[in-house]
Amino acid sequence: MTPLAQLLEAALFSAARPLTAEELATLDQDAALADVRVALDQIREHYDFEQHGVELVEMAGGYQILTRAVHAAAIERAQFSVRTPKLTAAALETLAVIAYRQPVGRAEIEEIRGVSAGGVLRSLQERGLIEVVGRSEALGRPLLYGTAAMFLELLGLRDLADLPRAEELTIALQPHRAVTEGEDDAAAYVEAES
Amino acid sequence: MTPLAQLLEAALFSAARPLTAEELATLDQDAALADVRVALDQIREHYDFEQHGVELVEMAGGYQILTRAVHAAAIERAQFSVRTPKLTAAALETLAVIAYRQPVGRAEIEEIRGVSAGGVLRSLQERGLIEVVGRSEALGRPLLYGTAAMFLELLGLRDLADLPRAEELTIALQPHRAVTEGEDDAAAYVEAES
Amino acid sequence: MTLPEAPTTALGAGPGFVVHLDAYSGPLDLLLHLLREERIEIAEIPIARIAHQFLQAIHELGLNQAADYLDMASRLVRLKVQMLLPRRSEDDGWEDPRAELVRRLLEYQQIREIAVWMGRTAERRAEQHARGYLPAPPELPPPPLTLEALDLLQAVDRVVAGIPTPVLHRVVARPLDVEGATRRIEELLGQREQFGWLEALGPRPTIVDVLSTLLALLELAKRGAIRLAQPSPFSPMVIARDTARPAA
Repeated sequence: MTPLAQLLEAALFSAARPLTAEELATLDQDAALADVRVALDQIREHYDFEQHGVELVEMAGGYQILTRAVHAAAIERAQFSVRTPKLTAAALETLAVIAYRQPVGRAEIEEIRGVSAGGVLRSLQERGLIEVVGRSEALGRPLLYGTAAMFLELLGLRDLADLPRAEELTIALQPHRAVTEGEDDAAAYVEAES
Repeated sequence: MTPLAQLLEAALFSAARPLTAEELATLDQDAALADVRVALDQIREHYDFEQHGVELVEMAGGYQILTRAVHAAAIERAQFSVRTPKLTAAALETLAVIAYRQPVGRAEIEEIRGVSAGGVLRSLQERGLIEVVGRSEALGRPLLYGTAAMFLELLGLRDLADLPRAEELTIALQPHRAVTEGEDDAAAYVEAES
Repeated sequence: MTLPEAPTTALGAGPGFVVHLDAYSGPLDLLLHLLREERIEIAEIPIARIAHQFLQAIHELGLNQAADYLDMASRLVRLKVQMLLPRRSEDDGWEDPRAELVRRLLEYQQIREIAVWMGRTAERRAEQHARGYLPAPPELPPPPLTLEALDLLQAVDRVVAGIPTPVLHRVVARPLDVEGATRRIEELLGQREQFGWLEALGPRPTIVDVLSTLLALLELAKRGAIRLAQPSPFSPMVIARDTARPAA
């Protein structure tokens, strides 16, 4: 390959989007647009002639290197174009709160984690890791969440009692609300501790 | 290129992460691991011989197609691609401790570096460079950290054995906590840096 | 790469430091720098002088990460004192108090060297780009999700660590003791014709005592057992036996 073709190949390979001939021309001050087109033709012909697994495709006014369609089935079957999805930190933390505090409402989850939980709850539900297990008696009768069967399956646990450090962490995750006794009494007063 | 090499090229191209020879072998039921290695050599030689803008790199236990370093400046100048953000000195030092002492707990990391490590550990974890590999038996059962696959990708190493060995350092790596006497001898190794 | 390269500005050269604390990745880094400036071997560390320079440096450099630096400063000062303790020259059993610090500095210097190597290697690797443009993947069943108990536990630790230290409030029921206040007032009425409101409260009254007493007084006045009077605006209330009617 000519030096210009090499440079264009590297640029097309690493760019996050298809590149136009005009954009590619900015790579090398000495290269005219015509030179760029010649080099692109050279790359295309090389890929075809040498029977590469990839091809140069012109699309939507730009150029991109794509794998040939003939290999698509095999690659899709192997499924390594995507990494095994892992839960995000936010999802894991929300899941942890639910696992150790269930049944638990959104408000309590948000109180413990200090951030809103709407989106995370939805995605955990979509993944089948948590489910709605009831409604609270509190005002507005909010939904209560618990872990679903898939959760135990993924962790390889028989039941929730198998969760590590269950007792310790259930206590640790209690929201720090005021402990109230006899709060209905008008004369009750609040005493700040520590 | 042979049909197998074509298929491997297409797979490596679409995965955009290192694929192991074993993973690549799953693409074609008729291909033995040895065939895969032969085809990989063929791809590498073809890229080199035909002077492509990309090359086949062996890294993190697998293979990946990357642009040649010589084109980096032009690609970055044209803003088609950006470099991964650099790690701070604190992050690099923490990574160094973890790489050489793994599995290692936070307390030991902090002891060696002389600074608290919470924030750095968290950000290294978020970048997928380190991961929790277990829990210590010590009091409080602290988490133990090790390097993750992404660490090798960051440095472009094939495996941890590619890290410099003790003899290659100007300061000989000493077995942990071994130096109590003979500091004068130890100091003989010390060459003023810079 | 922001490597822990030796900052070029002179430290310990009197006032006029130009370096920032961010130039050092920790107190050990700063110590190494001071030693390098003075071209001193780590094992020969002159504690007194270095302790002085270290204190001066962290004073000049500001308070970023100060806890770690102050911790080192106090160690140095302690070492300085230990070094000053008299010892006999023929004392073979003498252990150099600097040994631990020297060991840590050597160990840290190794780590620094590895970190520098890693920084350079990562820099070289960053010059090679991976494929950028990835067309939307075809519709495929998502690969199986992975979840590890360890990840979950770690998440719990993060959550627990993120919970702010709570201000605990204990709410205690303190019902009003109107009966007790009434008894106390009647006792006083039995002894005297008239007395001040503050006396009726008893010693060291709580807010509950105040409320209880007020309610008791109002109740007694309503029953006609007492008369309440205020001699002048804002002066304490005066409580007197209502002689027109016998106390109930």
